[in-house]
Amino acid sequence: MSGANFLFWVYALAAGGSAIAVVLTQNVVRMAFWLIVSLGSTAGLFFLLGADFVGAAQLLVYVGGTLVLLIFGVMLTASGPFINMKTNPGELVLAGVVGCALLGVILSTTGAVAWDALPSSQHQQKLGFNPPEDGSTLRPLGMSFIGLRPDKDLDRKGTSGQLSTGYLLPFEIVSVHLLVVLVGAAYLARAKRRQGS
Amino acid sequence: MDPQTYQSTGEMLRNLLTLAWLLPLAGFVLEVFAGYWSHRLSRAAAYSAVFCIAAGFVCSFAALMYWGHQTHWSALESHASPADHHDVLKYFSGTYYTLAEFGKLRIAIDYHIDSLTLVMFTMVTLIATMIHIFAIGYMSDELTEHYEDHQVHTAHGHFHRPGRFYMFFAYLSLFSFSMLGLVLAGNVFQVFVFWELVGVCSYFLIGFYFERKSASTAANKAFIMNRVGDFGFLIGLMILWTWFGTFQFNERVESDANGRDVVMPGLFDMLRDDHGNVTVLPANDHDSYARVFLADPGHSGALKHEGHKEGKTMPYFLLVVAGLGIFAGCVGKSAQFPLQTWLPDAMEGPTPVSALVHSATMVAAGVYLAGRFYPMFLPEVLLTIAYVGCITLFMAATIAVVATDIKRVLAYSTISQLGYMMLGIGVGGWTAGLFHLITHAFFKSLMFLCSGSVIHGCHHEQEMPKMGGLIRKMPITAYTMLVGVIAICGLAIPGISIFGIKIAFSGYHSKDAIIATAMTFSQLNGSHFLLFVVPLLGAGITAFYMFRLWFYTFIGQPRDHHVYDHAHESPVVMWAPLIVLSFFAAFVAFKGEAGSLFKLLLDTEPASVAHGLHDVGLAGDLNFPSHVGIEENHKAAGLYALLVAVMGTTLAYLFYGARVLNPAEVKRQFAGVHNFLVEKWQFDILYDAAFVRPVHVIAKWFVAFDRNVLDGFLHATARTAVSIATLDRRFDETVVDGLVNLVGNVTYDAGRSLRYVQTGRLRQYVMFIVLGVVGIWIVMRLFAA
Amino acid sequence: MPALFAADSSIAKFLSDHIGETWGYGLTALIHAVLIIHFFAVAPLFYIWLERKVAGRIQDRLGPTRVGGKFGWLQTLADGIKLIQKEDLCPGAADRFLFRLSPYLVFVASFGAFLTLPWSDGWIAQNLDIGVFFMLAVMSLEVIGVVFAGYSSGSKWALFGGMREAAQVVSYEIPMAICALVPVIVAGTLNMVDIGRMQSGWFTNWFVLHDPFCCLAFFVYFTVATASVKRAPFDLAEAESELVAGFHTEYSGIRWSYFFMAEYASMFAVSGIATALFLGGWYTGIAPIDEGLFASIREVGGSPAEGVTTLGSYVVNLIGMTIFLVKGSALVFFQIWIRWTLPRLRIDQVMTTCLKYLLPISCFLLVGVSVWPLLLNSCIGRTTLVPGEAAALGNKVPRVAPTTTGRKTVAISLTNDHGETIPGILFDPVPITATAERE
Amino acid sequence: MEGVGLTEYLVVAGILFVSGVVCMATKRNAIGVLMGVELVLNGANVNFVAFSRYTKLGLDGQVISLFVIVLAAAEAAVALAIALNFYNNHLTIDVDRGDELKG
Repeated sequence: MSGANFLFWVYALAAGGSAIAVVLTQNVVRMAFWLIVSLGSTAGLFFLLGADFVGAAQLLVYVGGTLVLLIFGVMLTASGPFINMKTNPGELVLAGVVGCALLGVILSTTGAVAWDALPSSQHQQKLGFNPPEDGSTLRPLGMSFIGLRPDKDLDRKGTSGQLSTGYLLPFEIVSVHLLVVLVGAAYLARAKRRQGS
Repeated sequence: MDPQTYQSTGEMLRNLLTLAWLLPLAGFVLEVFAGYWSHRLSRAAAYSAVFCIAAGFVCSFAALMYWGHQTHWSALESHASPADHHDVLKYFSGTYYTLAEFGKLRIAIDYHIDSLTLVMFTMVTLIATMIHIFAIGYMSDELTEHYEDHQVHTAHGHFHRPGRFYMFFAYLSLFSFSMLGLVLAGNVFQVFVFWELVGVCSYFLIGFYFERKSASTAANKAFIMNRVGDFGFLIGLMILWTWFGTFQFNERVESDANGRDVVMPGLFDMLRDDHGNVTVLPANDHDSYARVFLADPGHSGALKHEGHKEGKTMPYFLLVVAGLGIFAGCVGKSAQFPLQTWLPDAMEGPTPVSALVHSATMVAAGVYLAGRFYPMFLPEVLLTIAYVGCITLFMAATIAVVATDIKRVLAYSTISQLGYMMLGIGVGGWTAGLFHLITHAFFKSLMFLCSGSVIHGCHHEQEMPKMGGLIRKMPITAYTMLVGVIAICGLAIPGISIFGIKIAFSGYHSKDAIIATAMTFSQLNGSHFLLFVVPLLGAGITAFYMFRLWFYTFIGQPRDHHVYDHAHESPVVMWAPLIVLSFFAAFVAFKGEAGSLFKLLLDTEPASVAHGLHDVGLAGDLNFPSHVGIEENHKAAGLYALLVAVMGTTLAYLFYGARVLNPAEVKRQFAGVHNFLVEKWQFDILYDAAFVRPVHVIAKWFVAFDRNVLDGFLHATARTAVSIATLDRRFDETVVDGLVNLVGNVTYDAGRSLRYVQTGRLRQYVMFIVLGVVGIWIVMRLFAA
Repeated sequence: MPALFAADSSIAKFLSDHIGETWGYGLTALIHAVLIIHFFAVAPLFYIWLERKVAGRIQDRLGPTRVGGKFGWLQTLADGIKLIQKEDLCPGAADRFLFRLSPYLVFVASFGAFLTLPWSDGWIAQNLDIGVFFMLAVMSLEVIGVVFAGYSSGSKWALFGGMREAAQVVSYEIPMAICALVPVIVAGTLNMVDIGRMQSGWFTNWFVLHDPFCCLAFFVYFTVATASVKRAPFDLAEAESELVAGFHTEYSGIRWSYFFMAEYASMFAVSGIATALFLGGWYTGIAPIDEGLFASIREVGGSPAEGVTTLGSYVVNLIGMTIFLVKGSALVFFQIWIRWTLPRLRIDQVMTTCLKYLLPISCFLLVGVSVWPLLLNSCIGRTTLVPGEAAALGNKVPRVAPTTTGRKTVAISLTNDHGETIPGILFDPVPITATAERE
Repeated sequence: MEGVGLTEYLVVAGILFVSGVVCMATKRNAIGVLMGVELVLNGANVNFVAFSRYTKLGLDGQVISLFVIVLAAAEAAVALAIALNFYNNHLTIDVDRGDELKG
C-alpha cells in the first residue's frame, strides 16, 4: 500500500466517519466539531487530488470562516447551555432507511459506469510551468482566473483557432455576489431597534 | 443705392428687428416660469419684462438710426432688383421659415421691412417700455400672497387671491411680441395669426381681474366683437387666396426645379402696376360685370395685357368684397362703427393695459393693417372706410362729452381719433392717417398713464365728479396731462414761427394733415362734403371734452374731500415715464410735414397716392386728392381746425374752468340728447335687441327641439340598450360565470386537496426530495430494463 | 505519493534513494515532524523566558534570576515541570469531550502552519505552490480550537473569551491575508521558497524596500498579525483584568500549557511569514556572502546541482536557518516589547481598528502595489524602481506583464521558465494567436 | 489494495452527500440543517475535484468547486442571518416551529 493510498484511506475514513457522526450526534456543538473534522479531511482529499488551492481554500474559507460563523450562530441562538432537540426515533429510523436507499442509488449508479474507460486528463496535468510533482498546481488555476487556459491551449498546434475561455467574468461575478451577500447578511442580522421603545 | 448696400442694409435691419421682435417672447417664457420659480413678492418678472422690451426698443431704435445713416433719411431703394424687371424696391422682405406648402398654398413666416415697419417698431417698443415701467408702480399692489379684490364680493366678504404680478408682465410681454410680429409680418396670413394673438392677449389683459363679473364680461365682449370683424377678415382672405393664389404682400424670388430664379408676385404686384394703377376692364357683352386685371406671369392660359404682362382677371365686385372684409377686421380691431362698443368696456383692465391697447398695440393694429393693405383697396372701399371713420369720430366724440369716468372719456376719445385715422386713409391721405396713428399713440398713451396715475393716486377712484383740484396734489401728472391734452386738441399759436418752425405739438400737425386731406377730398367730390364738415366739427368737440376732462380733474375746488385728502403724487417709477412720453407727445411730429417722421412715412406711401386719382371707381365719379392739391388747402384747413379747437377749448373753460356756464343746466335742457349720449347712442340696447335676444329665442327653440325630439330618440335608444344589456347579463351570469366558476372551483378543490402535502416542515420536504430521487431512479431502472 | 513529498528536501532524496520511495518519504516526514515538535517544545521555553526578562526590564525589575544560574535560564523548564505535575481538571459543567479536545485542535493548527515555512533555501517541509495561502489557511483553524475551548468550559468568562476570539480573529484574517498578498503580487508566486529566492542579493532586494506600498504593508501586516495571534494590545480573548483568563480560564496543567505553546508557536509562525515575505528570508542581505553561501546549492536549469546532498549543503542550510531564526526571533521580541508597552484596547476599539482602518488601508495597499509597475512603466519606462531587479529575480517564475500589441489593446502575456512567451488576451475579443509550444 | 481511483472518491462523496441529506432530514436545529447543507455541498465538491483529476474535465472542476466554496460561504452568511431573525421572532431555532405558512 503506497503512502498516497494510505493517506487516502485515512482521510476518506475520517471524512465519511465524521459525516456519519454529524448525523448521529444530537449536540449541535459536537456536530460542528465533527463537521470540522469531516471538512478538514475533505480538504486533505483535495490535496491528494492535486487541487492544493481548492484544499487550502476549503480550509481558509470553509473551516476557518464559514464554520466559525456557524458556531457563532449556535452560541447566539442557544437557549440553554447545551442544546438538545430530540428527533422522533421513528423519524430517525425512517430517515436512515431512506438515506440508505439514496446511498444505494448513488453507489449503484457510480458502480455502473466504467470510469477507467474514460479518457484521462493526466497528460494535461503535466502541462504548466512546474510539474505537479513539485507541488506546482496553482499556476494553471490562477491563469484560468485571468482568462488564460494553459491546460487547454498550451498543447495546441499552430496559430489558428479560438483560445479557450477562462473564468475572469465568473470570478468577478462571484466576487460581486459575495459582496452583495455580505451586505445583505449584515442588513438581515442587524440589531433592530423597536419603534417607540 | 447699389444692390450690395441694399442687401447688407436690409439684412442688418432684419437682424435687429428680429431680435427686437423675439426678445419679448423670451421675456414671456422667462416670466411665466419665473412665476413658478420665484415667490409672489418678487419683482424679477417685471424687471425681466422691462429689460426685454427696453432691449427691443434699443434694437428698434438702432435699426431706425441705421436706416437713417444708410439712406440719409430717404427711402431704402434698390435700383437693381435681383430679377431686374422692376425698377425700385422700397422695402426689404424675405422668408424666415416656410412652415408648410400645400400645392400653391404656402404658409411661411415672412418679414417685410420698410420705413413704416421701422417707425411702428420704434413707437411700439418705446411706448411699451414706458408702460412696462409705469406698470411696475401701478401693479405693485399685486405683489402679495393675499390680494384683496374690493370689487368682488363673496359670501365671506371680499374675494382673496394670490397676487398675479408676474402673470401681468408675462401677458404684457406676449402682447408686445404679438404686436411686433404683426408689424413685421410679410404676408397677410401671418398678419392674421398675430392679429388673433393680439386679440387673445387683450382678452387676457382686459380680463385680468377675471373674478370681477364686469371684467370677464368686458373681456368676452372684446373677444366676440373682434371675432365678428375677423369673420369679415377671413372672408377677405378666402377671396384673396382664391383669385390671387398667394398671401404674400410683395414679390418673392424663388428657384424653380431647373435652378432658375422665378419671381412669385405678391398681392400688390399682381393688382397694381409700377405706377400704382389698377387696370379695370369694364363690363361688356361677354361679361355682365366689370373685371380687374391681375398680373400673374405664372398663370397658365394667361392673357396678354399692355404688351408685356401676362395675367388673369377677377370680378371687380369680389375685390371690393375682399377689401371690405379685410376692413371689417380693422373695424373690429380698431373699434370703429359699428363694432366700437367693446372698447369702452375694455377699461375694466388695469390702466397700463388700457394705455397699451389704446395707443400702441391693439387698436393701432387695425389702422396699421388698413394702411399696409391700402394698395388692395378699391375706391369704393376707401369711400366706405372714410364714411365709417367719419361716423365713428363724431359718435365717439359726442359720447365722450357726457362721459364721467376718466378712463371712459379717454376711451371714447381713442375711438374718435381712430375714426380720424380711418377717415384720413379713406380720403386718400395715407401718410396723414398713419402720421396721426404715431402721434396719437404717444399722446394717448401719455394721457392714459396720467389717468392711471390719477386713479392710483386717488385709490382707484375713476369718477371725475369726485375729483377736482388735483393739480395741487399731483402737479407732475397734471402738467404732463396738459401736454397730452394740448397735443390731442391740436392747439397751436398761429402765425408765429420760430426759425420757420410752428409752435405746435404733435397733434396739431397730424390732425391738420387729415383735415387738409379731407377738405381737398370734399372739394374734389362735392357730394361728400360731410367728410370735411364732420371731422372739423369733431376737432372742436375733441378740444371741448379733453379740456373738460382736464379742468374737471385738476382745476377748481375738490368735490370729494375724502378722495382729495388721500390723493398723492405717484412714485417716480410712474411719473418718470410720463415725462418721457410727454416729451415725445409734444415733439414727435417736430416740424410737421417737413419733419423726419412724416418723411419717413412718406417713403412707404403706395405709388398711387401721391398724384391723386381722377374719375375712378366703377361709376367713375370719385376723385382722390394729390399731394399738390392738399398742399394748396393746407394753410386754410389748419386755420379752420385751429379755430374750431380754440372754440372748443374756450367753451370747456367757460363750463368747467371759469364756471361761467353751468353744465347741469345744459344737461337738464337737453335731457333727451344727454340720455341718448350717456346710453352710447343706444348701441348696446340695439345690439341686445337685434342680436342677443333673437339668439336667445332661437336657443329656446333649439332647447325645445332637443328636449322633445333628440332626447326622446336618445331615451329610446338607451332603453333598448338597457334591455339588451339585461339579456346579456343573464347570459354572463349563467353561462360565462358558470364556466369561470367551474374552473375556479376545480382549481380551488385541487389546491385544497394538495395543501396537506404542504406541511411547512423543512425536514419532510427534504425527505420528499430524497424519496422523489429514489422513486425516479426506480422508475428509470424499471423502464430502462 | 510524489506529489506530497516532492519537496526540495534533500533528506527525502537521500533516503528514498536508499530505502525506497515509500519508506524514505515516510521516514523523512517522521524526522521532520520530530524536529519541528522539538522546536516547538524548545522555542517556547526560550520565548517565555525572553518574555519574562523583557517584561522585567521594561518594568524596571530583573525578571527570573535564580533557576539555572545567573539569568534564570531554566525558569521556564521549572514551570513546565510544575504544569505537568498538576492534576488534569475538568469542570462539571463542561462538555468533557470538547473540553479535552480543544487544546489539541489549537496545537495542531499552530503546528500545521510550519509545514510550508521555509527555514532555508531548500529546507522546507513541503514546498507547496500555494505556500503563503496554505499557512494563512491553517493558522486560521486555530480559532476553532479557542472557540470550542471557550464554549465547552461551561463558564461565562470562557464563553466571552471564545466569542471575542471568534469575532476578532475572523475579522483580522482579512487584512492579514490582503497584506500578505502585497509582496505576493510583487513576486508573482505564492511559493515561499521562490519568494525567498527573489530577495537574494543586496538587502535592497527585500520586498520591504521594494516599493512604498510593500513597505507600508509590512507594518500593517505586523500589526494585524499581532492581533491575529491575540497578543497584547489585542489580547481580548484572555483579557485577564476582565475575563479572569478568557477562554482558558478553566484549563490547568498540561492542557493549559498547550495553549501557551501554541501561542508562542503562532507568534513565531507569523513572524516567520513576515520574514519570508518581507525581510529576505534566510538571506543576510549582503550580496557577496549570500552568493557564496547559496550558489553551491542553487538548482541549475530546474534540476538539483551536484552536491546537493552533500554535508556542505546541510551546513549552508543550517546557516540560512540560523539567519531566519534570528530574524523571526527579533520580530517575536518586538511583539513582546509591544505587549509590555501598550495598554489593551476595548473590544469595540479592536473591531473598529480592523474594519474601519486596517482593512481599507490594506485594500489601498493592494491596489497601489498593483498599479505601481504600470505607474513606473509610464514614468520611467521600466516596471521596477531599481534597474535590473527583474533579472535578479530570475527566470524561475513566470512574469505577468502588460504589453501593448500592435492593435492597441492591452493584453497579458506570460513568460514561462524557459523564456518562452505565451500570449494571452484579456481585453480584446479577438485573440492574438501566436502560441508557443512547450517542448 | 490496488491504486485508489475515481470510484473510491465517488463513494466517499456519496457518503458525504447522503450524510448531509439525512442530516437535513433529521435535525430539528436550523443550524444542524445548515450543516447538512454544507456536507452535501462538500460531497459535490469532492466529485468535482475528483473528476477534474481523473477525467478530461480538467481545471474546470477545480474552478467550479472553488465557486461552490465561495458561494457556500455566502449562503452560510445569509442562512445564518435568517436563522438569527428566526430566533429573534420565535425564540427558538427549531425548524419544525417555522410552519406558519403550512397549507
